[in-house]
Amino acid sequence: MHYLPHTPEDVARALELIGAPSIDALFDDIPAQLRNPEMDVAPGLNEAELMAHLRELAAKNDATGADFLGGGVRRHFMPSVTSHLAMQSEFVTAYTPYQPEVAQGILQATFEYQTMMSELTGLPVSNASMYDGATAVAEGALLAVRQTGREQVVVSRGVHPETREVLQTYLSPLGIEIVTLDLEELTTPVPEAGSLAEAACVIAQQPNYLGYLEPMQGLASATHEAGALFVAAVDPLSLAVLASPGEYGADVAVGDGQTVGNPANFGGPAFGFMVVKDNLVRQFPGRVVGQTTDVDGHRAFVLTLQAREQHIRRSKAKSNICSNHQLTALMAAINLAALGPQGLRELAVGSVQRARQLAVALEAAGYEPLTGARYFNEFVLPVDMEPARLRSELAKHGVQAGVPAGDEYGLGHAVVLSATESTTDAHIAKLVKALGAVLNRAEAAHV
Amino acid sequence: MHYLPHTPEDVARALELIGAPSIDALFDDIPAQLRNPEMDVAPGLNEAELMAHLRELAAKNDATGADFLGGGVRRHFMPSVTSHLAMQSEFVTAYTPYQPEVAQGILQATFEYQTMMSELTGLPVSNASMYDGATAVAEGALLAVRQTGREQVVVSRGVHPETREVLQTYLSPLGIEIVTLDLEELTTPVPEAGSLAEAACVIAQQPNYLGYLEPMQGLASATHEAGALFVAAVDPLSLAVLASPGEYGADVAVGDGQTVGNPANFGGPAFGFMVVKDNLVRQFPGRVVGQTTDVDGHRAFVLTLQAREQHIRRSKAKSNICSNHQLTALMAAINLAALGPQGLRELAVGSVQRARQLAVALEAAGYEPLTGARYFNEFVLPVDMEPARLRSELAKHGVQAGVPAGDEYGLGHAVVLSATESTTDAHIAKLVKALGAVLNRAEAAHV
Amino acid sequence: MSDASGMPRDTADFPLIFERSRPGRRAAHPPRVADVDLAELLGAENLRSEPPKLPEVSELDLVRHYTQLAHRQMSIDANFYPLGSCTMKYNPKVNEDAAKLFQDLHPYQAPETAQGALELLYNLQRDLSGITGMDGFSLQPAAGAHAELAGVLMIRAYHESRGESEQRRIVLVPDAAHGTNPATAAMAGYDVKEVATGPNGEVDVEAFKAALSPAVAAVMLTNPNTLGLFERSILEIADAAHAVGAQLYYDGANLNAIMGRARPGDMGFDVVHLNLHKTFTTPHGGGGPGTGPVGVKAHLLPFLPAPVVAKRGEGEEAEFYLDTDMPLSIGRMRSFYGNFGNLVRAYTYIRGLGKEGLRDVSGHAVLAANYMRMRFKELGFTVPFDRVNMHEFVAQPPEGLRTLDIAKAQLDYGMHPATVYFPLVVKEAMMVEPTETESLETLDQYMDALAEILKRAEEDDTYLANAPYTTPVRRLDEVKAARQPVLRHTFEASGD
Amino acid sequence: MSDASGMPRDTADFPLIFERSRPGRRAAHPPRVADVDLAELLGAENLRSEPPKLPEVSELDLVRHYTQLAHRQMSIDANFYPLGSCTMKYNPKVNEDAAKLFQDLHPYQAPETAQGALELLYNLQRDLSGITGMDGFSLQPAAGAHAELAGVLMIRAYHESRGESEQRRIVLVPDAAHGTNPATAAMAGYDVKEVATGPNGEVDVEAFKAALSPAVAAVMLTNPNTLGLFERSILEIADAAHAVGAQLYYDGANLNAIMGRARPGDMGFDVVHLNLHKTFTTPHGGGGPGTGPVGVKAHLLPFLPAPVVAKRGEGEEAEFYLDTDMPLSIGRMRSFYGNFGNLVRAYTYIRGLGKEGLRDVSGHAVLAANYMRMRFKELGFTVPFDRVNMHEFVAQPPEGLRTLDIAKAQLDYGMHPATVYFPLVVKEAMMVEPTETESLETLDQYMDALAEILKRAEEDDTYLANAPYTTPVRRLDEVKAARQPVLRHTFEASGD
Ligand SMILES: Cc1ncc(COP(=O)(O)O)c(C=O)c1O
Ligand SMILES: Cc1ncc(COP(=O)(O)O)c(C=O)c1O
Repeated sequence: MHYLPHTPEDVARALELIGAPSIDALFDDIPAQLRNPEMDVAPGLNEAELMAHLRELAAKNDATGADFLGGGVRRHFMPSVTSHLAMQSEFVTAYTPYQPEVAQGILQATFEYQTMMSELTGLPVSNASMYDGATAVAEGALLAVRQTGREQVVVSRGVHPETREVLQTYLSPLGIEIVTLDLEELTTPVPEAGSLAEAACVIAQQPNYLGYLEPMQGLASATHEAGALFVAAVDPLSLAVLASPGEYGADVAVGDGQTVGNPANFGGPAFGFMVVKDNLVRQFPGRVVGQTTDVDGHRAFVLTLQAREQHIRRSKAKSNICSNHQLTALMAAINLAALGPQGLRELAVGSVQRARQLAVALEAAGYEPLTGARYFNEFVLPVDMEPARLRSELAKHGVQAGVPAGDEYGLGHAVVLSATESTTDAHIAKLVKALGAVLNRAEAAHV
Repeated sequence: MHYLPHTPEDVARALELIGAPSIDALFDDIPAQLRNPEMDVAPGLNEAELMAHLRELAAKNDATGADFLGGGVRRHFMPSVTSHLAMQSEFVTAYTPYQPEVAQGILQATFEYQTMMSELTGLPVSNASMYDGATAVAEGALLAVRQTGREQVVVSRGVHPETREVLQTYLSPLGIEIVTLDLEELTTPVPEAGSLAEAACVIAQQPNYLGYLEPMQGLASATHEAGALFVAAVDPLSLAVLASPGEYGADVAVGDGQTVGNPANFGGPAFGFMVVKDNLVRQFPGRVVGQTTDVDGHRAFVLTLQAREQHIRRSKAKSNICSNHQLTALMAAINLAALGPQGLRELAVGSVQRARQLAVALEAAGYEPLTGARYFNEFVLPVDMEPARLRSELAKHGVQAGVPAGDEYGLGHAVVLSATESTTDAHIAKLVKALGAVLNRAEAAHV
Repeated sequence: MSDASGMPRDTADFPLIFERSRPGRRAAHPPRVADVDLAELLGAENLRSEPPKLPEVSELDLVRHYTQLAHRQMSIDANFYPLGSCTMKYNPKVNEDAAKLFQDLHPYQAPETAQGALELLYNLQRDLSGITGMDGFSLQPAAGAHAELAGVLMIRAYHESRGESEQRRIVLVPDAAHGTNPATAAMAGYDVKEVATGPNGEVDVEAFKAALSPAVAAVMLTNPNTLGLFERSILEIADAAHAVGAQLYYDGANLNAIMGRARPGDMGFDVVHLNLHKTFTTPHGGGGPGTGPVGVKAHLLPFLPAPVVAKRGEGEEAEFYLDTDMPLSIGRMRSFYGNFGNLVRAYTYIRGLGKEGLRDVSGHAVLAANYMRMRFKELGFTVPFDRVNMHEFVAQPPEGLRTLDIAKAQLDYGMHPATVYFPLVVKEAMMVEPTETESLETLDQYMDALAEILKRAEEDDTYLANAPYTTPVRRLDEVKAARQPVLRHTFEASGD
Repeated sequence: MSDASGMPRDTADFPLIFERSRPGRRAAHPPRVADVDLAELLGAENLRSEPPKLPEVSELDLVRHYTQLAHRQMSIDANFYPLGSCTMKYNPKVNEDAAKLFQDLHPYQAPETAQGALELLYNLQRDLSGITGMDGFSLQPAAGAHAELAGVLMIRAYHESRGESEQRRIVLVPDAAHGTNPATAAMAGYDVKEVATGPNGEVDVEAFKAALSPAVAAVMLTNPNTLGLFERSILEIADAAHAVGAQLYYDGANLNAIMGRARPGDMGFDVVHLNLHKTFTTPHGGGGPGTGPVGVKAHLLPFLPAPVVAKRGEGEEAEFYLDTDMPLSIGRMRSFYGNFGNLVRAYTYIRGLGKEGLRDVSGHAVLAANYMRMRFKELGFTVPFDRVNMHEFVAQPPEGLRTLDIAKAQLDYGMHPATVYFPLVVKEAMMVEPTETESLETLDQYMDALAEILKRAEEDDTYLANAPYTTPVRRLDEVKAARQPVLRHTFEASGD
């Protein structure tokens, strides 16, 4: 199949105006030895064949089953209306709003998004979105380095391991040192301010990768005492009920927005967000929408503070980011507006409550989930099997679970289990039963 | 769940203006003994529960499998783009275009639809759509009765049995006699003009219910000789290649549009169409869109010739039809525009070709499909089993087939098999194998 | 909206899809086709002489055409649309998701492979019976008018079964009734007699009784009636009708007013139809497809259009099937089982709201309509039957102004006018039905716009006659459209 | 478009979603929640003191808000959008259907239950290698700029592996390059040196050679370059760069020009990134999400961001897995495996078109761009480097006219302007890229509108400065936006 409009007559008409004998002749500037390469690509399919092929691939996946996966992506309830509205073709097929007069749709929706992120995080200035939570953390660290002139970044081991990997990728070529704070009793101990004298920032994640609540207030205070910035990596859904970064004094809030309004998408695209204090506004990366007026005095929105960006400042830009994650951020904004404060709270409270129910059920079945520290909707379950194998075995029982609490945490074989408002009694029963079968425990022994 | 915006404050504000003490008080006009009935309806579900329930119901169906069903509904190829465009919310949630200044979308699309139906049928005047093919046939008969003043309708037994049932429902209360023409050798014999002296119209279907090509030209001539109208019930997809009703002189073309651009939808909604000769324009039923100009001289479209309709003429209207099948007709128009004449032809030719391939395969396997008369994409296969049972048995083998060629045709146990451009070699092989298994034929005997 | 086409108003007509067409272009790419000799297979005499002139466009041109057309169209999703008698409420998106789950089912596939669909239909028949107080439903009719025909034909069959078909020749219909009511009665072979509306806006009971006789086959009513008023004498009316052996037909287009508050079955109606595209949120689609289930009391059950969906066994064992064994049935009203896609949507809506939710719908619909009535009066409109109304009311513009002009002026404000010039019994009628899903702020904005329109009209006496100003096209020459009908595009001689 | 809100231009600002909010309203109804004592479970000190002020709206108000916002937005589906360097081609609807088939997959689900997704990624890695002539691909980067960073970091790691990291401090970039190129090099810790464009619009080969030295780590180019011209000396450039040990980076934003015609791998590039949101039809989404796979030659394979998708076994036995065993990898560029949803869309596009189809794309894209160039010249525009161009070209308005003004005037015609004021090396630049999916009629209409604009400008010298006239808002005060930034909505003291 193809999407070309030009008939042979059209081609002839165009070639005539151009004064070229053929389409191929238009490529004469290409050195002859490069022209018309053999490409190892299959011939085209018609639409029916194409969709049959895609459906066949899709049939080799299974996204159903009782779901206890987390690790940064969760399948929370999303009302149907969200994707209907976000996927309107006017939003989907627009470019970056460089002509604001005809892009008020995207621009206003983004301004509203910024306001929502600001409300959630308790910080005043949100950018228009970033790629994902991990890169937002890395950009947050770079921002701190720029702002403080210091070349060390301190990060809690409670920050998602993949995020820390990305941090490493971004910082090491610049010679910025990364210091990792080990967890004690599942959370980050507040360091002596003195130990942070070189630090541009301290980065902690709330709830942390294992699911537990960090002492954000204490971490922020120690960080500020040392003259560093506190970067809070937060789950926006949890902010329906948890103290906001603004409340505990974070300078920068970053995170991944998937939980508040994107499908899981096998990990992408969702979007990253960054919200900062006022004093960082001319240092922070990424697009931002501002409010102004038009010549008639009407409220209107426009991309602003562009002097930070690559297309203006080139090698002096605050970041190289150009395309952000506009549409997925818009989708989350719509979802947040659909939920409202009450709906978002219900998701958060439901997740908290179901996680307790899960822990109780596991304990009743003789397991020993780590519930000694306060947790939000995820917690660690030590198991007698390598997590990746456990995950595969559970899948055979229609259960999706087994995000590993990696070796670095010194917990032995252990997985992080995650619950949401959508977790049901039946899901929990199914997990307990499957665990019993997989780990060869006689189920009867635990009831 | 619910879709109500009003908060308690809103309710109070509204009640205050109205001067009523409560919402319930607004219903005081209802006699007390009628008020607040017990309704046997379940309590509401939230959205997640609701979709889970619907998905559970959907899981009890199976629309997959090798498909040889026809009988008026076929699952032809439809490009993805069709439903994306038709289901735009501006089309979906509009009302009948009674204010043309803000309904040019629906109005122009309908005018274009009328043009397409006119092109396909070769007749000049299409209405904006009707409920379905069967009611369109019934309305066609009533039109003929009005036009000729005669009270007898002659219909070929080749017309879909359900259509003839509907004809019966519509005509019998009015005392209009229905005469049925039996088939000979699978098609309708051309009657003597003399036998049609009382007839308001003759109705024949092309291809007929069993799949065979009727002598439309001959039928039309005999009908006209008798001073009656010839009503052609046609499959619009076949009109990509078959002679149009206009070419063989039909006065009225009617039919069901599902085949050219609606999903199967378990039988509805699709849409009916009616296209007539110019002389019938002030007699024919249903809405019609006309072209005119606005005060600035611009081309514009509007519902017209409304003096035929119920909202103007009440008991003197040409039909009681009010809502038609606008959106499904629009979807078909989009689909026809997506296909173009070449694409539609490919569907038709593909269907013709695959049907031959199917017949050959069946013959090779020792069956005796009735291929003595010319057929389009369907034909009759005599079988040794009651059709409904055969259909259920084949379903167990992943084959959907078994539309009955009813007893009225005197063919014994027989089914109508249908092929489309989407029929594959594998489907055909699967059918032959399943038939062998179900009918207990040793497959080896036939290869 | 007006500049969706992007062309400044004065430069060009919006193109037809045919005007975008160029020979040889195409959007869709169907499965590949093997060559065949059509003349040989089908007979040269059966082939058409030239291909139909369908559009030939690229996929992008197709998309742009229909996206721009969508921008030239008002809709509930983009505009407040308080059309009286039409119940333009919000059509939930979740309904659309639900309908998609079933869209590939073939009506003739083995019932064993369509049990979920049949169960849904069975459940919906049951829920609609519960909501209306009837004993059984057919889901076949494709729209309100179609359901009316089914209903009146059942009444006819019933009388016939009692040997009274010769005697009963008349259907009584209020003069304020929707046009489909008299048109239906005529289509079913009856003589129509109109009953005048009384001075209080309700059926004149005495006149009604006087019109009753053993010649009356049926009485068709809607309650609340077309003026938005509840017929307070409904029980007396029903008794009187039944006393002469007439059957009572309920046009359920207005059920949104009383759902959960009162049931037509309890009022004495023998036949009820519902417009799922009104009360039950299936989309209007720019004029359809609608869906019009028809319900009956027990004595009429045998006459329902065949087939209905029935159930054998219970629980795990339950099996759903199409019951065709209905010897007294009036027969089929259409092919297959109804507008199934819409039946799924309506079922989704009913199951989501549940009993209590449905009752809240009518409460809030009536609340909003009464709020609007008060606001219309404040602005100087006349409400001819001014008392607590149900889901809608009828108003008349201030002295000297025409309803049509006001309606056209409203278009410039991005708001859809009310239903105009209906019912016929009120001069310059504006029939306003806000529905329960519109916020008070939306209602207030509508009134603010109306106030501004009245003010502008006062300031400039050419203003109203020339409105609208900003719509994609402006006032149309409707007389020309009807006098010199142009009902299809004509191609240039060149062939495109 | 301009009247989507429906309000006459002068009456009101389009409302914010917060301005539609009323306490207690809601659209979504999540699963029911059991009560818990949050303070007890989470610690009172961990709770927020007041809820975030998210909007509280009904589902209909939500729908209307975002439907009306959509009407206040230009898009490919509704408008011709020839933004240079952006490849605003048609985004097929079938891609969207395909992406939906996979949208519920969790990145951490057992690989046994995601074999189809992994196979798709594997196939796409292979297809992109075939298209570009590279030896392997990572699908991780989220956009072009992100891919650039990955690519330059790989180059850095490569030099490091050879002990040359201290020595190589410089990245060479043409002065016409996209801003992301120098910004990326800086972000990877390099010094950026710009190479001037020669008088023929191509890299000045002598100046380039002069700038080369063993201190150069990488050269970043795009070919065709930002002026839409094919760099005819590309082989000489590549040889010279390689001769001093520099790596050659290909910014693939312009691949649409030469797909199937020439491969960056064959030109000598060591690293290539592609913008799937340009060449491969994944939607721009109003600014993203993009997707930027990055491909390399064999010597760089060990440095690819981990993980990549690999395959064990063949045929029925084949198993796809994430290969994390990459000790030399530069590490992760982001979480998980890339913007998978877009990877599905791009894969769908590639499989649909196939080898021949992809080659036709570039042919028709270049044809359309050259047609436009000729038409621009006819109208009196200057084309500074006037020869056969590739998929785009840069023009300058007739003497005395400003590009910005012309762009604004075009908005009234429902057509999007070109990319303006880029590249920086051409004054008053208009960079026009029509793409292969626009019909000649659309291109002609664009030119007709431009002609009309020039004519109007001649007739009325206030016309251009005040354009646009009919857009949802008119020219904005951008200085005020930047001087007094208002970056979020402020609530009234009352709390809403
Ligand atoms: C009172 C009333 N009855 C009947 C109908 C006819 O319904 P339909 O258009 O579905 O045939 C309508 C529709 O407008 C109506 O308002
Ligand atoms: C030449 C060129 N390089 C790089 C980029 C950056 O791509 P992205 O926006 O995906 O980061 C662009 C995008 O506009 C571009 O045109």
